[in-house]
Amino acid sequence: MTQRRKWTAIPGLILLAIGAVALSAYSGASSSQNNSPVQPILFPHPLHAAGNLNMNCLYCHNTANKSPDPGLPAVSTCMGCHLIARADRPEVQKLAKYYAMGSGKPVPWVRIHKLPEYVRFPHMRHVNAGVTCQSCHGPVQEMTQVYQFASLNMGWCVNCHVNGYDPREGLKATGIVDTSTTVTPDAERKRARYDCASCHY
Amino acid sequence: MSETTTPRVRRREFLKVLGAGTAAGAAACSEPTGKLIPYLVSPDQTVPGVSTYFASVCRECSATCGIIAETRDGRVIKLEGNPEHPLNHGALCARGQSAVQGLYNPDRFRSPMIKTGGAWKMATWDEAIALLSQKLGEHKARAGSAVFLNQHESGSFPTFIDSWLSSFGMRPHVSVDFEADHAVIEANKRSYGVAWPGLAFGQAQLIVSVGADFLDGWGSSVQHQLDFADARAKGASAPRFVYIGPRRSLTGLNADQWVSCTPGGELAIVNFLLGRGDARAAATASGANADALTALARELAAAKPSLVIAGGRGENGLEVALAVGALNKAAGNVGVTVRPADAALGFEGISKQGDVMAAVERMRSGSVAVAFVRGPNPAYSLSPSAKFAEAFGNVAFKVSFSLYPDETTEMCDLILPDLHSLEQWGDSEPVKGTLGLQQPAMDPVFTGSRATADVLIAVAKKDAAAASKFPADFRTWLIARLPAGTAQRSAMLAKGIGAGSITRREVSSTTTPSSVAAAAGEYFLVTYPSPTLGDGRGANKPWLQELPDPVTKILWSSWVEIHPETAAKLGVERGDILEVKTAAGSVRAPALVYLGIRPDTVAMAIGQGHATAAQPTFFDGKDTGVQWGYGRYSRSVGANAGALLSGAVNGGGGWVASGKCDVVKTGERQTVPTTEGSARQHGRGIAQAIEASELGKPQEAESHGHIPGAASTAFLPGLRSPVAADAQGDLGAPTAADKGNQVGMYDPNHPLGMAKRRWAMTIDLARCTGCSACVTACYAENNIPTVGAPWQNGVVYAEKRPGFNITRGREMNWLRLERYYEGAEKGGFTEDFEARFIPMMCQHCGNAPCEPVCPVYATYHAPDGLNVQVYNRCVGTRYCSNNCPYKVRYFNWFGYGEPDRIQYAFPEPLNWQLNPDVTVRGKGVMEKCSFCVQRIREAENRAVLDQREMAADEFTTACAAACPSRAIVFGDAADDSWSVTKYVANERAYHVFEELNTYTAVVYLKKINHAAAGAGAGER
Amino acid sequence: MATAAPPMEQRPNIPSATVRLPAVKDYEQVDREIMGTLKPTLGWFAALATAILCLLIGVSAWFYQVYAGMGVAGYNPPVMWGVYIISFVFWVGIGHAGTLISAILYLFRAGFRTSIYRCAEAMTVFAVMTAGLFPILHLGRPWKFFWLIPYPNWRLLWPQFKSPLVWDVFAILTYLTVSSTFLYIGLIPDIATLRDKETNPVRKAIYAAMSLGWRNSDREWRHFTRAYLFLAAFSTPLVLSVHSVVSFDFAMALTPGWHATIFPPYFVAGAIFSGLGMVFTIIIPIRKFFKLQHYVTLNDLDAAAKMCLFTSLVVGLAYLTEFQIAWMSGNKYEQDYFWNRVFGQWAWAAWIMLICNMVLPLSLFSQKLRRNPSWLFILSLFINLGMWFERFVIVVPALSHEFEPWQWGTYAPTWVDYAILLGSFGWFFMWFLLFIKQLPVIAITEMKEIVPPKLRKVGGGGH
Amino acid sequence: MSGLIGVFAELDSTVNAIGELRRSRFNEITVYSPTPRHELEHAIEAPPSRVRVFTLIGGVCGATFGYWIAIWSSRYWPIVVGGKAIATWVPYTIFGFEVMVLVGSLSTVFALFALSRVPRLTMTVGYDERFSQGHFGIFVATAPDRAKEAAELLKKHGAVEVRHEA
Repeated sequence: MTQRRKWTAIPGLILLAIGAVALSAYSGASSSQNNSPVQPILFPHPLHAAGNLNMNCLYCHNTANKSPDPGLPAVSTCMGCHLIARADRPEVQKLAKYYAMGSGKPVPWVRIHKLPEYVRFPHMRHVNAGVTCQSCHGPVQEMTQVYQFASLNMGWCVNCHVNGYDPREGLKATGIVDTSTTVTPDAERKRARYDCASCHY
Repeated sequence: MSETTTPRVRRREFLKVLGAGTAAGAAACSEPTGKLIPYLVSPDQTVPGVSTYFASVCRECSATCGIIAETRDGRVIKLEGNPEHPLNHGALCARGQSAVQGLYNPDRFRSPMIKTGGAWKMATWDEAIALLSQKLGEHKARAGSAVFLNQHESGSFPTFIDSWLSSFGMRPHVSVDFEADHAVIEANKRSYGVAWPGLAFGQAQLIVSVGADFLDGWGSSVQHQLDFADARAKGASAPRFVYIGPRRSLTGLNADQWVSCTPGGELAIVNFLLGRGDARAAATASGANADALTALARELAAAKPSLVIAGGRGENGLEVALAVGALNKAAGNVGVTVRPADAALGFEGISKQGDVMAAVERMRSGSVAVAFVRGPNPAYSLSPSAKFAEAFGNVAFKVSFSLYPDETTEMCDLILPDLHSLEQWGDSEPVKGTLGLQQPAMDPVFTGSRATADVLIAVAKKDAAAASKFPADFRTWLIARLPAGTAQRSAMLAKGIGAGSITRREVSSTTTPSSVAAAAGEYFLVTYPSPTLGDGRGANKPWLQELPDPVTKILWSSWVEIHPETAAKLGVERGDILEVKTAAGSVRAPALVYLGIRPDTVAMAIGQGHATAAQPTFFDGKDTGVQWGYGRYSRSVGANAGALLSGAVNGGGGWVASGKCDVVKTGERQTVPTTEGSARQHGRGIAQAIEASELGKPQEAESHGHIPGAASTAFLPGLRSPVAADAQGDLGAPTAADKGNQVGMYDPNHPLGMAKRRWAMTIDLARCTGCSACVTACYAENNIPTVGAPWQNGVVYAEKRPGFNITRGREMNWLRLERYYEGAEKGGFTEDFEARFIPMMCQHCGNAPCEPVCPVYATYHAPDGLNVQVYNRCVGTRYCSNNCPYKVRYFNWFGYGEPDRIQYAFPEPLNWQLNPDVTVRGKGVMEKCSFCVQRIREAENRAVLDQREMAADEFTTACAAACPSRAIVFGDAADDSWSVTKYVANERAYHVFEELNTYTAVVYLKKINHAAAGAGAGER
Repeated sequence: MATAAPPMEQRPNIPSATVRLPAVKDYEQVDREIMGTLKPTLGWFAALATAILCLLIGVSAWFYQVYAGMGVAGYNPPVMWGVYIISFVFWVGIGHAGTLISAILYLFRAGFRTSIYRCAEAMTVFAVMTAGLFPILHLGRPWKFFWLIPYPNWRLLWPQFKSPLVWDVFAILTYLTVSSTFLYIGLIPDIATLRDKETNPVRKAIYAAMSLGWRNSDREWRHFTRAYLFLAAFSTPLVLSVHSVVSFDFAMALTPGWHATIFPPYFVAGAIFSGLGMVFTIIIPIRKFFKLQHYVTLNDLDAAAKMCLFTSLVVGLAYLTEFQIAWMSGNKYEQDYFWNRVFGQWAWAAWIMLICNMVLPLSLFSQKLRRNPSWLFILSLFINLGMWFERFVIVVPALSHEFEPWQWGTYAPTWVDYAILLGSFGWFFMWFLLFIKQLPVIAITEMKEIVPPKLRKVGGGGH
Repeated sequence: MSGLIGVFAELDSTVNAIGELRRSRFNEITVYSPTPRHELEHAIEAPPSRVRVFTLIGGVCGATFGYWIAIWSSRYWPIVVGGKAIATWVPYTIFGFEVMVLVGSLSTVFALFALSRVPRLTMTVGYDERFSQGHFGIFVATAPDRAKEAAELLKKHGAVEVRHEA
């Protein structure tokens, strides 16, 4: 036969595929995930939030349950203990320098979790709904240097709002309680509004 | 917790502001992360991200209303009225709202300044105070001649100044208020014994205003408006309102009847009403209609009690006011509708203009060594014939305490920038027996400014003689004067008011009316302080520049009001530049053809045309130097009508604000910036009205109801769909298969209770006076950019003219106040036309036409009945706006919210005012009224925190909160406990464009007209 | 002789070449003359340069607009749409005539199609390419245009499929794809011809690649004719749907003057009308400069002119119907709008539209004028103008006088609008000029179909 | 498999040649012509093209996908606009139609390519550049033993040129 089957490959289609993938990639996935900057003071969360201290997150981030804003501990709060406790440690001395008996300047912590300005995230609504800090911030009590645990992109938020928050999963995330044995009945999952104006206005 | 770029700005709001530029544009994946700055020592009571509220006193006019300053982490972000305050009961006018833009005005002085060799240079406070006390030392001999001009301020501070002055052997200060209606105050003192009696509109059967513009900022405006609105809302039993005057001001437009008369003609009319002389004589003397006068006299005689109010800006202002006093006495109104007992004390102790002029004369004589100016701006406000500049120049050493650059300050030698009233202590006595406490709501915005009182104390401390007379600081001095008892004081701190009274300084003033030369001219001229800018004080605040004049709807400009007849005679149309000439001077401004003015009269508003008006040079948005003149926002805006005044003073010691003038058409044209498209409804029934006599009878919708397929031809009362389940359009309409009981747009039995509520609003047009306070409140609450500044256009194509964007229809007023005329279609002069005011904002339709056309769900219908605009989803096709019958959607044509752009609407530190709960919109997105969704969410959050259901009327929108007529009611129409449900059932309720089947959530209540007794029902 | 060639009467229904193209003798002449047009000339370079210059002006204006904001364009709310949407509809409309000629007339076997369809089809593709730009560059945030395309994303959000604008996206993209495919398929055999005639190795290689190794074998022809038929069959309803969808942008809105059921047919007719106008504007100079008068004959022009006249009558009828409907509707808003259209502030635009689209084309009732190329050319310019203003009259006056009198306004384009409009013409003609010098403006293969093939004397062989 | 190729100038002689070749059982014939001629089709009596099948399938798939993507994504995140139903099939017909046309015509093109074996990278045997211009051609794939006979036959019918192709 005269027909030599010589197909020019289908480069066009391949290009289309690549384009589509690139587009959906560009459209969403969070680039700041796992971002873990070095802080001016190497604050060890494990020492405070776990171990024998095992402090409650709300001790320092004291407005997380009553304000949209979780709040950072005032330097005075830190010095409450560190005037005496571990006062000899270099990091604590850094802190003391910042404090400088009230006339000093606050610590310029580097921000890690940042939502765009057009998103409203009322912390207290989530905390009071029983969502554990670790559900979104990850196992901070184990992070010697804090990093962004969740992608914080919209699909991630909405998944929880629609499919519901599983209290057991949340507790498990804290690492304090292990509830992996039981499974949450669907009715107990906490769902939230999923229309745009719940967060965007 | 906060984020920072500049050390000065330390709080979280600022994080919002920083991101503001990219707010709508940024993609979630590329967020710049900044610094988190904790408090060093956390302050008690404040929770980051949660507002704290401080009660204080408003100093924008002399009435001293009570305000509540909402502060977020130490920054004032919003002002609202103090609900407990006897004057304003929680309402607040546009000027009061704008105080924050005075506080955060980008043109405020950053530090004291000293003029050396004609050049200004910044100085430290030590230098400045040293210089002042040194100068005082030099001129000790002539101390007695010193002049202290202080913006009139009720409370203890005037006493403090005087005690300071006296300790330096200086004479008492002059308490200046260029806005005050001195003739009326004088007459009130003589007739009723108080400067400003309470006016009980509600008691009256008939209200007659003889040129008293009590809705235009005349006197205790908010208080009067509240009473007036309450009175007018009484429906059939409401008092009729007749306005007498040469032009229909906002007050005039709210009247049921206008009796026009020549400026000065009022006297003849009032005398006739007093029974002196007959109607015909009065008519000829006043240019009024004799029959109208007769009818009025009859009506007035019949109405017991009535309320007659006088304005006294004319040459014979005092006589008119006195005659009116007599009239009220004769009618037995005193104590009933005119209540000296509830006098507004803010107007006591104002020095007459005569005193000001006397001071100016002393300066001219050269005898004055030192002059202090705190607040007033005589260089702008005084008539050119007063030659203030020359006189002031003769003073050896001139000190200004002004916060902002202004014409007078520019002539001074030393500037000691005062603190804003929101930053310092003070007090006031609004009504007898009540104390208003003015407390700082935040730390000073600029560390370089200092409270005048404390500066004076500091100076005194340097003076051996005076040192001992003063405590360490003014606060101590003030607190000491407050009624004793810490309990009461802490109560005052919390509530802003308390029982007590202030020993006022009595001003002895001897004014003899200056002999007014019989002015010549073809037309009568009337000038009046602008309802929005006051005597010009507001001109450096963008909100007030951007606020359309309630009557003419013109903004960022001056104008000459001229009647169509006269206009035709002169061949003038709107926008033709006219030159108005008087003996004193001449002014050029575009013509505004206005129905509500006599053909023999032209009128101009005072307030625009500051020093730089003439200068061709424009502020380019980046200039960081001192903005001389009166700040960047008054640059090159309009002309100063004050220049037309003779400077003569009437019997009451107030300006003669009217006279004669000639009007010349210059041939130049200019598009007048206005928000008005067509002033006629074209029978579309947008602002509907009803005759009082018709109340209680079955009605037809006013709009033409014959559109095929229209929702209804007859009126359906209230919300089309009263409950949440079926609140939301066709799916749940009462006509739906399931009678709308179960399936709304969103399932009412949704596990999240998403469809529990139906937010709705009613607006009572019988109350609305068109004062526009709601508009400014909306700007303040929702971070709405002002776009009228000359530099806020494109870069390449940009006509550098104030209000240019407005002439292109690009104003961003989410809530606009429309003013439609009814009647007087066929030219020719007639007193018989009606104005209807209607606030128009997003109607939050159940069947919103804007929603289905958006390709990306950027606007959609929320389960609780809101029509939501998602800024960050919007791609800017603008289709929604095309499809909105109400035209209430506004587009960001430029990057008004982006700090690095020339069009930026919130130059530092104006951006400190931005509401952290509202996204600042970026370029290229659509925005609109959100029913203050941020307040809804805040209330929901509060309820959840307290583990309770939201209480009825727990919160309201910014416009409703500010409204001084209480015309706006907001609430949940799905829950009968909210008062809004009461109003939607009202017989006057209607929807705009109901025939379009949009199921709006905003319900209007028809305006009520009161025809003259005997007269047939006028057109509706 | 049972196996002799079937008598010529059995030929397919192609109008006899002797009647249609008396001046065309044989295949070689077709090749020679049509390929002769492909040599670039100085005039062509000049034209191309001009087009590219216009394009650059438009592009820079657009960059400025993106940087500074939509405010630099002359939008005066309430007029939120302006020159861009007008031009969008205008260009989409232009496209339609091409598809009509190449597809619908193909199905109807209209003879005069052969000579002009290649031009018309190219015009379609480039016009749609131009039109497709406007919806993007009129966006407030053009860099987000892809949100209108349904693709999986991390926001879990999809376009709002009830929005006419999303319908547009689908309609326009489909139209662009199908019409360009149609054009290319038709081109393949011609490219093969070029390939075989070409001597320059580089160009030959390019042509070879473009022709996909086309060999004119019987099997190729068999499938080709079928496929071509089906594409034509698809394009026919497509061309009707596309402008109907475009008309929905307006008809689906509440706006008085837009909210009308007459829009789809009215728009389609208008589109074809404007397209034919553009066809004349293009084909008449080409047949003159390329000396193709004996291919694009006066008969062809005459026939096309008749279609033009017909569509003009349809459009005219639509105009009048609109007024009549508004009048009889008793709907105040409609009545106000249409009154304002002809006697109000936009009267001038309305009258330009009425005269150019209704009155002037009536001249085509005269055969003399129909067969007069220069008149047809002049007329076509008026038609283009008129059709642009038709869209202006639809968009601007309706928006400037809507329901809310307080928000009534006006509209004044700025230099940015005009620059971008100019740029769109530059873009269109740049492509078209590049096309006519690289590829044959007249379909060689189809020409050969109607040119009589060489024959031995009938019944040859003789034994 | 090799064969030989005859170049013709005239249409009818080509037709006749084809007829005779097929009668003498030369069944592997490829005919080239500058333009589709029905005479040739009749002479070859080839089966009808199968393009239509692809077109049908493509169209159906397209229509289905058009409706599906619109309806599915509307229900995926139910947001109400303008009081309309979440998924409204009437307007979605537009997507059904447009996508049908799109996929339908693309699959038609695909069918054309697939069935007529384009694109091909190299010219195959038995092609002559003249075939795209004025001349007709017949390629006869034949075993060398019958090549001579075929050549004779082609010549007899007036082939301008007859040559062997490997």
